[in-house]
Amino acid sequence: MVESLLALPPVSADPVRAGDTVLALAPMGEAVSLGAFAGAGRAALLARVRETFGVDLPEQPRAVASADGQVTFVWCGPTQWLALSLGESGAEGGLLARLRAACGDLCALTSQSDSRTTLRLSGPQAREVAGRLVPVDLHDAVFEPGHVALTLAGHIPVLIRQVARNPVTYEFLVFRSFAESLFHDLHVAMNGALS
Amino acid sequence: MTDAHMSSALATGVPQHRVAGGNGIDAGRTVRFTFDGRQYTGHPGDTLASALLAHGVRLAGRSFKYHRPRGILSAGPEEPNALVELRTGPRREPNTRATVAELYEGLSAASQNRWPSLAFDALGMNGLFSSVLGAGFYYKTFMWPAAFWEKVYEPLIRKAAGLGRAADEADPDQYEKATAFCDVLVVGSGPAGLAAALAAGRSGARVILCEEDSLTGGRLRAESRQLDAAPAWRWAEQVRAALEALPEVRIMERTCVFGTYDGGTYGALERVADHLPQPAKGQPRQRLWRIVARQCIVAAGAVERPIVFSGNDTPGVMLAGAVRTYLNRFGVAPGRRAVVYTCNDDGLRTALDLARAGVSVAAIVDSRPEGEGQGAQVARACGAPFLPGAAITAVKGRMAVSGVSVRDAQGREQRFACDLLAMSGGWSPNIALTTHQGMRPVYDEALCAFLPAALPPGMVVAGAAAGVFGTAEALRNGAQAGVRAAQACGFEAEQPALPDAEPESCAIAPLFHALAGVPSARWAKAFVDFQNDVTAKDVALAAREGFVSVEHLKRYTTLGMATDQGKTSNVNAIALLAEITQRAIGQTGTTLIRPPTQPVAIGALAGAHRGQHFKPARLPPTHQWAESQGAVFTANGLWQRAQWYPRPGETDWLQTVNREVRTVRGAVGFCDVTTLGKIDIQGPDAAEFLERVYVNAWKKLPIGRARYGLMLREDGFAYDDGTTARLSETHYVMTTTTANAGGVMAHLEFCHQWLWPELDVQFISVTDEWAQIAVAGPQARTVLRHVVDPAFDLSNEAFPYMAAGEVTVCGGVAARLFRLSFSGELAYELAVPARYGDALARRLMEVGAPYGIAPYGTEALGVMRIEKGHPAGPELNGQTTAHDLGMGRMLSTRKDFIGRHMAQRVALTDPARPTLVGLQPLNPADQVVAGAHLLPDGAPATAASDQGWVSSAAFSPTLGSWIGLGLLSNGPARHGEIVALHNPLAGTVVRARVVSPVFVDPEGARVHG
Amino acid sequence: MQTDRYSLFALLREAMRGNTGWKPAWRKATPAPTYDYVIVGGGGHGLATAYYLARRYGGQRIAVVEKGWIGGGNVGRNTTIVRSNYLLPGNEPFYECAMKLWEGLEQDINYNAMVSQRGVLNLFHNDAQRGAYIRRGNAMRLHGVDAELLDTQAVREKVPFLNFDDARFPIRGGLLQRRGGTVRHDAVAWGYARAADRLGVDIIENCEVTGIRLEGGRAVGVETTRGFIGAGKLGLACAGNSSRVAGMAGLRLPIESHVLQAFVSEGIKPFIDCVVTFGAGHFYISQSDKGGLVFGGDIDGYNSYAQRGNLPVIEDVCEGGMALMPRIGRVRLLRHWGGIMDMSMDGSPIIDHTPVQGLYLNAGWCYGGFKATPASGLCFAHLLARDEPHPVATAYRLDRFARGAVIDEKGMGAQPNLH
Amino acid sequence: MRLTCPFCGSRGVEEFTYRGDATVRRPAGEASAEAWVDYVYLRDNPAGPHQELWYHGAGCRSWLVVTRDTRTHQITEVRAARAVAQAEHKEGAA
Repeated sequence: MVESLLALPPVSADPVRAGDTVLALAPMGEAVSLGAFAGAGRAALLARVRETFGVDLPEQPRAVASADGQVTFVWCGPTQWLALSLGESGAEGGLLARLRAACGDLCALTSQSDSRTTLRLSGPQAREVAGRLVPVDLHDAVFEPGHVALTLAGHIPVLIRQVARNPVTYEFLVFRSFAESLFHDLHVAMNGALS
Repeated sequence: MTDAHMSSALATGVPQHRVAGGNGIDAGRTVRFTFDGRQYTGHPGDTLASALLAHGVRLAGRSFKYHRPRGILSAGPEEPNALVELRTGPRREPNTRATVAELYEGLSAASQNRWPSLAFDALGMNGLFSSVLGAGFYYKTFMWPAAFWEKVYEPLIRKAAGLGRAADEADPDQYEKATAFCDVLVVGSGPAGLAAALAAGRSGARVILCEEDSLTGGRLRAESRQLDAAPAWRWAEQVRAALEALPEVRIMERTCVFGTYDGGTYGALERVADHLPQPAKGQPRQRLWRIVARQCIVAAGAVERPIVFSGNDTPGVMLAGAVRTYLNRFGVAPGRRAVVYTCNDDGLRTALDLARAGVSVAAIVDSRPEGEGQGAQVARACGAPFLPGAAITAVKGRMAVSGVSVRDAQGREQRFACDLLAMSGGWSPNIALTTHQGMRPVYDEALCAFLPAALPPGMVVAGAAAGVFGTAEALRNGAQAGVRAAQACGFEAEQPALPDAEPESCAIAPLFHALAGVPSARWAKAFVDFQNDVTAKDVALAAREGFVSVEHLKRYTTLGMATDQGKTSNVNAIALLAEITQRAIGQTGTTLIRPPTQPVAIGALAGAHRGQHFKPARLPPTHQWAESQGAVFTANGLWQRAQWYPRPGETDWLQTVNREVRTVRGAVGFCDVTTLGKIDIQGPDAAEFLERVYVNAWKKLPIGRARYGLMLREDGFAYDDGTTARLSETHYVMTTTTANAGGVMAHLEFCHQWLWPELDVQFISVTDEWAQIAVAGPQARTVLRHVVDPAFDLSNEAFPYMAAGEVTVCGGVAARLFRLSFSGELAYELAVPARYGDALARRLMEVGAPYGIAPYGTEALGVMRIEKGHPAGPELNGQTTAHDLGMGRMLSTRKDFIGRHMAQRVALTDPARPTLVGLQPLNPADQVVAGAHLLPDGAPATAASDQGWVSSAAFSPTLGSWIGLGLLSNGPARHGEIVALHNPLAGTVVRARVVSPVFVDPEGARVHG
Repeated sequence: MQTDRYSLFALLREAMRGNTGWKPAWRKATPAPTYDYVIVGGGGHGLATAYYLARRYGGQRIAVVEKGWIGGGNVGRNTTIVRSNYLLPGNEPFYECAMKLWEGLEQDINYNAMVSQRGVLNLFHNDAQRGAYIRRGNAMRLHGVDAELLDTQAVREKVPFLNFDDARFPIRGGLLQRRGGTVRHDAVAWGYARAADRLGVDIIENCEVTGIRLEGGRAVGVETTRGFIGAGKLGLACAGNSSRVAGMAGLRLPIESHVLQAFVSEGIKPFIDCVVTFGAGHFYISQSDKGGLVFGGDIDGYNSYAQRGNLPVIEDVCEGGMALMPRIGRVRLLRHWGGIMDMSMDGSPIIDHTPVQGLYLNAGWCYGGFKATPASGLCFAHLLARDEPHPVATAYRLDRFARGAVIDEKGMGAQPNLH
Repeated sequence: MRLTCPFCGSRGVEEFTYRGDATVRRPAGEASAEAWVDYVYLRDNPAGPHQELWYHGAGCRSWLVVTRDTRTHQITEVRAARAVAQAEHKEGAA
């Protein structure tokens, strides 16, 4: 008997719009954290990831895509990264499995697929709106596509990254339990910035 | 009184005092407003003050203490007198300065701090007793009889206290916060600020120009000055346009930079919608900016000083610069016949502007001796009598000026009729932003001004704020500051071309008061601090009583503590004190000016996080489902958790909770326990790490098993507890209490990164990853069997108490199963990826229905943990030890761990410490209350008999009795004893037996079932 | 003839002669070469100590040395609240002793410090907080101190202007101490100074201590910017700077200096007639007799000797204010400032002799120093005069950390920024 | 106040939590009771440069050793605590 459970999205609201700026929940994908073990050596982990995914794990707050474009590696701290893909969480041959095979001996791998929710804010006012809540410099010469910041949006811890310049698009990775509150706060900020 | 009445009466209708010009108003359009219920009109660009003056309204407010009639003193935010209640209802805004309130259609303002009316104020008679009510009088009396202070005197004082009234309802408007970053922040858009912004902006630097006014230009709009042979304000507009065209320059009008904070952070308030009848939908009323700037140029200008003389607070006495502002910017003549009183050449310009506007200048009174300054010249140009070396000794008129007495250089008294007295004691640079970090200004004798000395890192001062007073000089000075600031940020900058400015004289001779030779009785009407009614006499009295430190003077007399923060009074006060105590002004010192530079609405500092959104709400994965079940929620830190699930027919919460407990104990129930902190711990040294953070042993924990762990703080007291399961040789998952989840994570990181960097281990929170649901009760296994996929053996042998492992559920969903029990029943915690939590709850309801399953909330959870004697938050309160909690034996003696050494201190190992016990009332119906104290039975209700307290209490439906957990001195030795539970707050005493804290199934048979 | 004693009669008489006869509140004393007692710190505690030493313990030749102007430290920078609503037996009798002294202070020192027992109400928002407050209230009652538990309805009747209907953390009730209230803070310093001065105490301002002279392991006096001043016994009452001054005698203390900000709004017509503390945010508020809302919150949380704080705490405090009282949104913050707190390792004070003979310590007041002022002075005077702790201050020993007999009201452990 | 996290860059103080003196060292297992009291309770509490521990909890979760003047709040150095501890460890081992 094959049963299954229905996945409930972390935010109940539909996308909201103010002017041409849109706030929406991004589709749920797979997320895995990588925590580098000291003993095995960081260089070994980088090499292994490079071998498998064709990309260097970023050493700075950046997000980089794998050579095939299927996986994004996001810097999460001096020894930690988050690998993101659009695949189905926990699936065979999925991200976690690939990572286990590639570097499971060199780092702690932990599923974060359900831990993190992604809210996407996009449009001409996105920078202005994000700046209402996020206390880091989002000027386009300072914070570019691929840049990442672990910070606070109001009171809520987030990982913000810019994913596109035209129109300006940010993704907020937020702990699932905070997602409704962050959605609300961003919505209020959108209305305020556009009035 | 009659003067004011008449002028008001005449005023309604045509604004009689409008004159030509007015570069800041749109004279072609009219807006209507009311003041004290009377209708008036003004123009867009007017302030409430300028519009009232245009109608000849003189009387604008009452002072704080003596309720003296007060007019409009200034044309800016330094205004101490003309404070009004703006708007009505929930938007009522007390103490709004009429001089900065922008006019909008339908504006409604009312005078404040008067009764029954502004023109006739009963408390005006306070002034008659000014010699009794002098500085600090209240410290000397109201002491007898002692009870009268609170019953009689203070209520009377409080009735008279305060200025305007706060709204009676919640503020309906929204507020917002934002952070901005720039290379160069320019504060102020007068000549220096504009030049600075232009120089810095053209270099390509990111520049923010903040102007608190609605228009850029500063004094350029207030003066009749020319730049490049055109009105100076036109140059300001050109520069504004040029700045606007620069992509990296942001002009923020109506934005006041109010504070300098550490690390180049500046607080600024943007008044987004205060000039509108009300904010548009979604629009915030105000916005708080935190501006992070590498360089800051303070070009905030200067504030003109009044002169201290008898009657200087009479309506119609106005700062000379303000008179020019009203003439030039607003096209309003604040009088018809004016006397100008000055000690400096800048003040003299007022006479020229007045004459140009057709106001007759009755006299020019210059404190400087003949030949000093340009007075004679100016007087000739205005056709006015010139009195050098003279002083104003008295002002005629009570509700409005009708004339002045002048003592000329020869000592002769002359009288001049007038309805306006323009005074200038010179200008005080606006240096507040330079002092917020504790830097003290120094006094410059030549400029008669306090100037900034040391500056916060990255800050420079330019223009009048730096004591550079002429327009041409300020332009140059500002441009240089802009160049230097841009260069400091690594930009190539050059000085922009500056406009030609006519030469102007700013010569000044010190003049702070005109009291020499005036009988000291009249000093009582010579005001230093207008709003707080501090007179020259009060300063003298304070000095006589020894309050000669400037800080003492301020605190004793309340000088400088009014809503204007002493902008117009501080320097005069210091000068007076210096003279009285025979010290130089520089030696006398200055008080530190505290932020904010302008008062800031509390709502703006709070921002959007209000009401239900005061703090974010964390929602567990089953939240929506629980809502659909009609659950009642409670806040547990930031989490919203289901407290209980009422069913139709249940009339109170206790009935519901009893039913939920009985369901678990008799059948099966489930509860979302996702909120417990979950930390994934992996690495070769994970086991060693756990050994060091927990008091008990971990290395021998088999894979697939969980263990209860207790952590101490380094000071030896209990910190947190939870179960930790071993998933593989190097992989553990730790649970923490809900309350300490974040703290434990930080603690682990601290231990790892700082104490034991040699340990190879990684942590990540998985609290949100897993929807963790406790399934508890005799039927728990049976129900789980319907959920957990058949390949997994759930039998007691295969999956015993404290087993842990990875399973799949509902046909392949990855899950973790832990056989843990908080309730004491056969119980499991099943964790599925959070997205499936909602569906899992629904599934459990479905498959559990035949077994009588029901969800239970935190309340039933709490009841059952009390029945089982498990310590939780009330027991783990940071003041208890492992021993206190009955876990002393867990402390390993074979290893080092956090807190081990300090836990051995004598006071922590004293057996007399209150220790965990159970409490069962002799009468089961007697309610046990958490917080009651434990006293020996029959002992007097005094602290000396106090031996502990009830930490947790609940009604146990299992026992049919109220029960409690408590911490009782020598507790474990006293099982069987009867103690008294004293709750004097409620007036109750309950007798209870001391028992084991484990009330239900003490042998623990059920969990193993 | 100069007027010395304060009364309504004196006020009227002086009014008739132009207020020319008032005596200075305290003499501008110059230091004598030596005193029996030298108190370092002309704040509330130091001045109160000198007063009680002279008045109750027969102390002779007493000096208070102050580096700036008296009352310029925390006695002049607090939010004026007095209360004795403490939980732990080490604290409660002491703060109640202070409360009783407040109640008779003005007649005692002939100075109206506006002691106003308008009530202190601590709100709670959940069952756990209720339990903790009941425990505290009952501890107070067992000590003979007044305390009342209010339910939501009773809170609503007492302070109807709070947010009861749209709250993230609804108000479930409160613990009220009616005898708590506010005192005009500056007046406490001036009143004690004046009263001590009249008993012959030398109050020496602008006299900064630069060293402690030790002879044979005994403290014999202080080096100051105005020369050496010998002392039979030397008492430190310089909270905020205790570590620095104690360091001059080679002592390390269980204390960190932290900044606490305080706030006052523009004056508005009084509508808050008690002290209210918010249990779900960092915020407490009262309204002064001038009409200003006086409020505060948490410490900034890092070591500091700068008397100023930063924006995040200001914002946090105002958020608390708006959550609790959304009608104050349009009331304006007028001033904010910081004071330097002696944050001790368990959140409770120290009144004890030190390992250095002749050197006594009154320190570690955290942010509870103002309310303690009279008892602190009395107990320190007792210790200085008798060389044994006052009965209500026996728990405030320095060795309690070594013994583990900490007095940790908040249960935060040895983490000063969390107390 | 702003701290420059060696990993995340310049950030507002609201992202960090404070722990206190970074000059004290946890005594070795067999240290005296006095050494423990010193470590847990006694502080230099200097007015001037102070080495202290901060936690970038709302950022990269790094513990930091910050040198900050307690009179001016000026920050002169920020280092990763782990690197500092590791260096000391090596020194101790050498």
